[in-house]
Amino acid sequence: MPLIELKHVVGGYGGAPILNGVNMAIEKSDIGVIVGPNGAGKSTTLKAIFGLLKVTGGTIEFGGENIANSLPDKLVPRGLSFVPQEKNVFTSMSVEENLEMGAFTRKDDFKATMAWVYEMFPVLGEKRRQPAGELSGGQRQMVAMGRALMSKPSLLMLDEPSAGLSPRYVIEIFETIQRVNAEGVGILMVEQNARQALAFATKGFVLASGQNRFTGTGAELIADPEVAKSFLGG
Amino acid sequence: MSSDLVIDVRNVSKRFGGLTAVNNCSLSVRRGSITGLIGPNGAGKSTLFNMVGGNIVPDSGQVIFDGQDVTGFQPYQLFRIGMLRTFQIAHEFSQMTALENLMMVPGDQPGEHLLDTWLRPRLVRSRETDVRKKALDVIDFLKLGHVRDELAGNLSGGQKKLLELGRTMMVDAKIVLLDEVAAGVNKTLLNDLASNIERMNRELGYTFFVIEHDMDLIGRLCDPVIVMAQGEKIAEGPMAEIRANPAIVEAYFGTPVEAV
Amino acid sequence: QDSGATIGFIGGFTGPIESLTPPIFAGAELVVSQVNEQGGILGGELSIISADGACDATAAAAAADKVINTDNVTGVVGALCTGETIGAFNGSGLSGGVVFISPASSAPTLTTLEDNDLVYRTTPSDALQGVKLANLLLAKGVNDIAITYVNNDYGKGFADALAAAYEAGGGTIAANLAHEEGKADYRAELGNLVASQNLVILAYANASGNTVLRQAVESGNFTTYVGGDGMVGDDLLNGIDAAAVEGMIATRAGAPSGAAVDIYNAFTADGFTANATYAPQAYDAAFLMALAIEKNGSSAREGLSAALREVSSAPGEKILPGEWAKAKELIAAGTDIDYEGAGGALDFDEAGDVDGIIVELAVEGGSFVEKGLID
Amino acid sequence: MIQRSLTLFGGLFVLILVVGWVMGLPFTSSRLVEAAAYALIALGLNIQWGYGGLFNFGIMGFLMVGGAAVTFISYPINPDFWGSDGPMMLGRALLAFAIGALLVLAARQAHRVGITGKWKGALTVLAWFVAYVLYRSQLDPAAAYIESAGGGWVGGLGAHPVLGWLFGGVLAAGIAYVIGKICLGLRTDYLAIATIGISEIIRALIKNMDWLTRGTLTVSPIPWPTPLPQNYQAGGMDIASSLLLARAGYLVLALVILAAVMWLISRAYAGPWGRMMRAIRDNHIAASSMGKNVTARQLEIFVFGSVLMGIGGAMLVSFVQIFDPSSYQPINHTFLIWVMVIVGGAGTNWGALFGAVLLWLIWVISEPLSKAIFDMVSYWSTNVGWGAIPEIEARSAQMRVFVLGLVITIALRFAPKGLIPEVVKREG
Amino acid sequence: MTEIIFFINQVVISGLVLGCIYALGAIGITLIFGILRFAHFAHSELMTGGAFIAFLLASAFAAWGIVTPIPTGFVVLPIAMVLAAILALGIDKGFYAPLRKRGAKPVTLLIASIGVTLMVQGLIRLFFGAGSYSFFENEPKEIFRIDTSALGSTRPLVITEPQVLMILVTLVSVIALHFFLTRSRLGKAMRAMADNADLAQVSGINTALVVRVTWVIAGALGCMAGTMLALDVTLKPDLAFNIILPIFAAAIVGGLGQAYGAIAGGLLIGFAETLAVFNWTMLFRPLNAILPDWAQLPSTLALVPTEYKLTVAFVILVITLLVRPTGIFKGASS
Ligand SMILES: Nc1ncnc2c1ncn2[C@@H]1O[C@H](COP(=O)(O)OP(=O)(O)OP(=O)(O)O)[C@@H](O)[C@H]1O
Ligand SMILES: Nc1ncnc2c1ncn2[C@@H]1O[C@H](COP(=O)(O)OP(=O)(O)OP(=O)(O)O)[C@@H](O)[C@H]1O
Ligand SMILES: [Mg+2]
Ligand SMILES: [Mg+2]
Repeated sequence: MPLIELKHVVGGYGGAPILNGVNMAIEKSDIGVIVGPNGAGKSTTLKAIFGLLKVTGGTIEFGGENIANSLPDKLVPRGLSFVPQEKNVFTSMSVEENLEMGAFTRKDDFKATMAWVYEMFPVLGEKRRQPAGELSGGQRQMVAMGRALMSKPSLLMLDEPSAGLSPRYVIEIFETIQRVNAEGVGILMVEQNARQALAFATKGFVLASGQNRFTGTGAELIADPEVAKSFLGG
Repeated sequence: MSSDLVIDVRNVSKRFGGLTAVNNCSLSVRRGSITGLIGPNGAGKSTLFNMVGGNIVPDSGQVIFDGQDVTGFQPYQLFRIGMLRTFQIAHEFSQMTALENLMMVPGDQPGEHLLDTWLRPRLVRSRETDVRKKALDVIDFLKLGHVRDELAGNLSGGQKKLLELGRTMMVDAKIVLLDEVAAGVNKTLLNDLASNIERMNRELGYTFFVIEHDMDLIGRLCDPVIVMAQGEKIAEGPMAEIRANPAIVEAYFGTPVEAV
Repeated sequence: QDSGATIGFIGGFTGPIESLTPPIFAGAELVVSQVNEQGGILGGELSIISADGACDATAAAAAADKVINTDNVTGVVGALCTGETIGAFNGSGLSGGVVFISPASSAPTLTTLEDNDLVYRTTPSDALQGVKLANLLLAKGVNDIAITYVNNDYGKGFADALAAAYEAGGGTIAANLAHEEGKADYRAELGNLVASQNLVILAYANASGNTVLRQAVESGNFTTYVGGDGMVGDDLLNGIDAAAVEGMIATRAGAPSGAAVDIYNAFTADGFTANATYAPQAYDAAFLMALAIEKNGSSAREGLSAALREVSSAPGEKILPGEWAKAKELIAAGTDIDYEGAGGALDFDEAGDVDGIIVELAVEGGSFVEKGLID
Repeated sequence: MIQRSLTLFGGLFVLILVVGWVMGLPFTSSRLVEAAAYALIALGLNIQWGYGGLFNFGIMGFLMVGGAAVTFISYPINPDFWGSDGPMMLGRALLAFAIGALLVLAARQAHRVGITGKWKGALTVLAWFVAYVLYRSQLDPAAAYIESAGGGWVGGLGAHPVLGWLFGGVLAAGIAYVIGKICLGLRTDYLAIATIGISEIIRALIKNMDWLTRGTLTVSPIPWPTPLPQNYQAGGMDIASSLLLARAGYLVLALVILAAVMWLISRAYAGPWGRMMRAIRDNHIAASSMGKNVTARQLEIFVFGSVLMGIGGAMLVSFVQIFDPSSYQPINHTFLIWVMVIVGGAGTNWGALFGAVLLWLIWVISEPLSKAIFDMVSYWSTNVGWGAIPEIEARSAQMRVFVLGLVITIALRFAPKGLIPEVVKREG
Repeated sequence: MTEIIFFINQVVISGLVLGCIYALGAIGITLIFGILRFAHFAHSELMTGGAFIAFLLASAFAAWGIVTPIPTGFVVLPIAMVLAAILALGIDKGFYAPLRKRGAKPVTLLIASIGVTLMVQGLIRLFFGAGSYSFFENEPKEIFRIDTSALGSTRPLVITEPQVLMILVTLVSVIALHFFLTRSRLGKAMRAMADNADLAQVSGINTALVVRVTWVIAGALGCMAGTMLALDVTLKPDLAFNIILPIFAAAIVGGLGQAYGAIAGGLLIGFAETLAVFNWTMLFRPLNAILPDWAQLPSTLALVPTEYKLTVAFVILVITLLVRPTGIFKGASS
């Protein structure tokens, strides 16, 4: 049984539907990468899973249960975690408080997780007392990742985690994602750094106009000349 | 004073509390060039842009634009003398449609003055028609035609970035500062954008000053490339030269990057 | 047409004097019920319609517009604050030719209002009360005072009159300062008044006056407290250090002792406090209005002013409070009458003012007690 | 949306008819005059807030300034003052003011003669102080003299009231310019409280400068721009028709002004000017980088809106014929206007207009309405045997604020963006 | 010495008390602003309503013959605060929650709160009339007159029991609130939500709960502030409404969303009002003995006449904002 499975999901923001039947399935061991043109509905898909918009058709099964339209405060304790594309840090709170908020639903001691996050992003450790709003674009991205990891999720959803990161950190983030995945966390992420991401993805989805256009392993998608030309920049 | 420098930043510094974001940094942008600015996250690139663009005032140092000392100028004054910028975190007008976001850009529209609106409606109307036509062209070029009547606040992250870039196409500027326009933009579309930037540079003589983390794009467009780290300029030169510098590769690229 | 009459009442049911207004209105209402019990007016019933003037000229203009032009009242009892009365009268009163009898507008400015002989009042001008209060204090051997007044037409008019008379009588005004209404704290203002131990507070009992008095008592800087009519109200003394305010002096418009007053005071009943501030004046105003209407013979407005002057002044047979049936008979018989009210003889002068009577009050055992008139 | 607006305006029209029928035409017509003035004021606020996003909570100050202006211009000349030494003394005070202003200006130019930094700062402060003392030294005796011996106050100029309204607008504009220069850099809520503060300062000045405004003693009767009912009556007309005719005259004048203003601002807002203003309201950092002079534009819009407030305030004062500084309260001269604009729909002129008329009517009928409700309840409770409600007049008058509050909350609940909300302009 | 004691009585104590009243009110406003991002105008009615609740309870206590060592108003305060918190929750549920759900702008909520203010005012007058009440009808108000003749002063130092308690309570509640917000999980969640409600939701924070907690605290604090104020002067229907503007000024000068800011702002405004009209001659009178005749101090030497008192507070407000545009403690902005 897949960790999460979307079957023909339809949904939108009230007007015309943005998602017109999205299908995907992710195992615990998978790193799924969604690529596609701007405005294709990639972020919307993640938001739909996380209950942030109304799903009007299809099912979203997580651990065998339909979670469509349930709210985040129910989903986070069940093991879902999400890093939005924009506005993904608490700007007026310190880095450390941002991380604490990630662990809000946890009742156990999260010191170890926090140490692990600092280890992964040493620069955050240096700036732990600084308001996140004063960080550079890339540093914020790290805070956002760190915050999401604090809840020890079983499925981590990331919306363009590498956007704005310097090449070195892109590599590191991608490595971290693989490491997190190796520890048994399923990953579903949206990426515009598509080639790099698909290179390690176990599953790749090409979305356009709210529908699956291609589905396959990362390598398959990169190899597909049609995909490469239309979606990966040749 | 060398008039082939559009921007000449002289010894500027900016501190935030205890942190020196930009430290006595000097650099310049040649007229007609596409100058790249790269550096690790937090190097101070955006802060430098903010000082050049008038959004923050440097603690010390000067910014010379086209031979004129513009330190402390307001952004709108810089716009009027031909400097245009985009923001790393998109600053769209969220309650206006995508099209309006572009239409508001051109300067000195007669319709923006009350007396003209009331007394010279014909003039206002004809200018408005031109502006709309131009905006429609730009929006189609950006492949945003289908969302032109959508509120900009409702656009996807990448679409906002495109809109941000679209603004620079609405007017003729001497220099355009681009702060990470590529982040979040689909690569296929990005190729078109890059071509367009090259064309604007070549055919219209625009100067570009580009912050970017996408090395492919930098490699393709920029010469020279300036490298910043910890608020200071640490290197400048063509991309090939930068890539040959092991210190930079270590600090910035993380692993040696094979030539594209 | 023989079908009764309607009069209007405009008062500050909301705003700074909202707690003073209901008892005043009750005075007017009492007249209405007495009239109707004793045979009614013009062959029908007398009714009264109230509107909220909020102690504010602008609000009063709308209120007057309503009672005069919508409810078509014959005359108006009111308004209470002076600005309120002027605002109410200017807008619709003057153009509608409506007689106003105010029971409480005591500021001197009303005397000079250009009113086509339409505006009257049953309370004496503060110019008078100020003089009387000055005399009273001087007579009691209080030779220096500090005045704090609420910064409006009432407070300012009163304070000016008091100060002038007091100084003329040889007293010393150690300080004479305005304060703004509605603050939580007047200690700083009080600090400017300590030059004298005798504090005169000219404000409203339920608004700033209350706070000023309390904080003055707490400060312990004063020994004697003095108030004007606005301060007389039992709310004022709730939970205050009784010993400190024992003997507090106050004045207000009142009535001479005599039959009229005794009769009136006997009206005190459940829901009606006869000696509430301005209640007697309101009673008189409404009674006079009713008499004038009856005298005028119709609910029309023309001639009302003249009728009012006739029923209120000598010569004529005396009519006392409550004697509606008698008055009605006499009017029917064509006999001239002269109303003598709870607040005095009520003979209007040229300007529509009365030669009022000011009584002295003192706090004894936690409430205000009348001590007789001041000459 | 158009349909909805039409329905709402239709409903409003019916409401006016009902009020007219129940309360009579003279009463209704004067409330409509007031409503027109409030509509003008609400449009002013709509420009400031709806267009410009400026949180002006100092409306009361502008209304007072407009009201005071109309007394200066249109109240009859006070011969006692002009015949006394008052004008001379005031002239000297004015001179002192001018000299003081020059001193301050000179001090601020001190860097030209080489005085800079701290020294210049100190010099400027000193100049301010000297100017203040100089001015007060001339003004205080003048004020005291005028109040006691010089006719009491300066009186008016006896000019046409419409000139007074214009002067109200000009004066409000001048004050708005100064306030704007000082405060517009502040962010929303901070600007709100700063403007509240300034309006309180204006109120304190107007209320206490007896020599200039008669302060709490009030100025009345202020003449009308159109013939008064008394003028018609002098010609032999009966009371009812004279009232109607006079008020209709005033109403027509007010409506003409309102219509002209509506036309001018709607036109500006529909075009590039409006687009620029919305952009500034939306994101002033980006707007500035796109070449819009945010500070100057906000100042422009602040002044523009304040002019309308000044004129509206002047119209109100002329209409009630009395200028009573004590009757200005933030709750009904600032917050009520805000309620009008927000309930009507910020950003749309029709919304502001609708809100102003609706709220004013509701405010007016809330008193009889709450009285009626109380009478009903009292009748019912008497029948049930619980007895009548005591002090029913006072209580119902005090409950009118409840009715108003109820209307506000209900309206917002069903139309959080206002009854006639701003619609996104789709250019395409 | 007499002069100095006079100064302490008139300025220090009086400014402190006034400042505490403003501060107590401002804390609630600042908190609601921080979390819900709107200026809650009806906070004045939470204060007045809370004070009336406390008054009813105190009267009930008196009726049952319960005698307490400190004023009954203080003893019943905890119960009154609970009731007021419930009232606040009810108001939110009835009036603000529906608006929030529909994504209303802060200004809409502000206007709705004006509506609530008017309604509550109407209701209070309906039930309690327009008159005033005192907490000390059945017990005396303790006034401490501390004899300072040992210091050479002819005047005593005067402070009342409610004032002492008020100053203590203000201090304690601000410190408690600060620790709550910066140390406790829920407090941090409140700040997170204030910062970015969407992200708070994504983090799994139960935003509805946070909102409820906010109202509970605001209601309780409002009740406390109102009761203190009523204990210091009298209880009347426009108790807090009259001073809501200076309270807002205090919250804003202090920096919206900052608990300490409310204290600083409250004291600043309180002292500004007090000092504005203080008669300096009273303090410097002894100098007259050494000054030459022509330089004798005038009988009043105040910054402004008393009728301009509020003006000075607001001038200070405006100047403070010009120097620090988001208040003394760098506040938030909607
Ligand atoms: N407003 C601010 N207040 C305090 N510190 C700031 C502020 N803005 C930026 N900084 C700090 O200044 C440093 C430089 O930031 P800047 O945004 O210029 O980096 P950058 O080079 O653009 O990085 P990136 O590539 O990640 O966008 C960072 O450490 C950041 O934390
Ligand atoms: N809040 C919203 N309300 C209405 N429409 C929206 C909203 N958010 C997004 N949309 C629309 O939904 C479509 C898909 O948006 P989405 O954010 O999912 O794109 P995306 O694939 O993530 O693109 P990008 O790569 O640019 O981030 C876009 O056309 C956008 O205009
Ligand atoms: Mg996206
Ligand atoms: Mg940057």
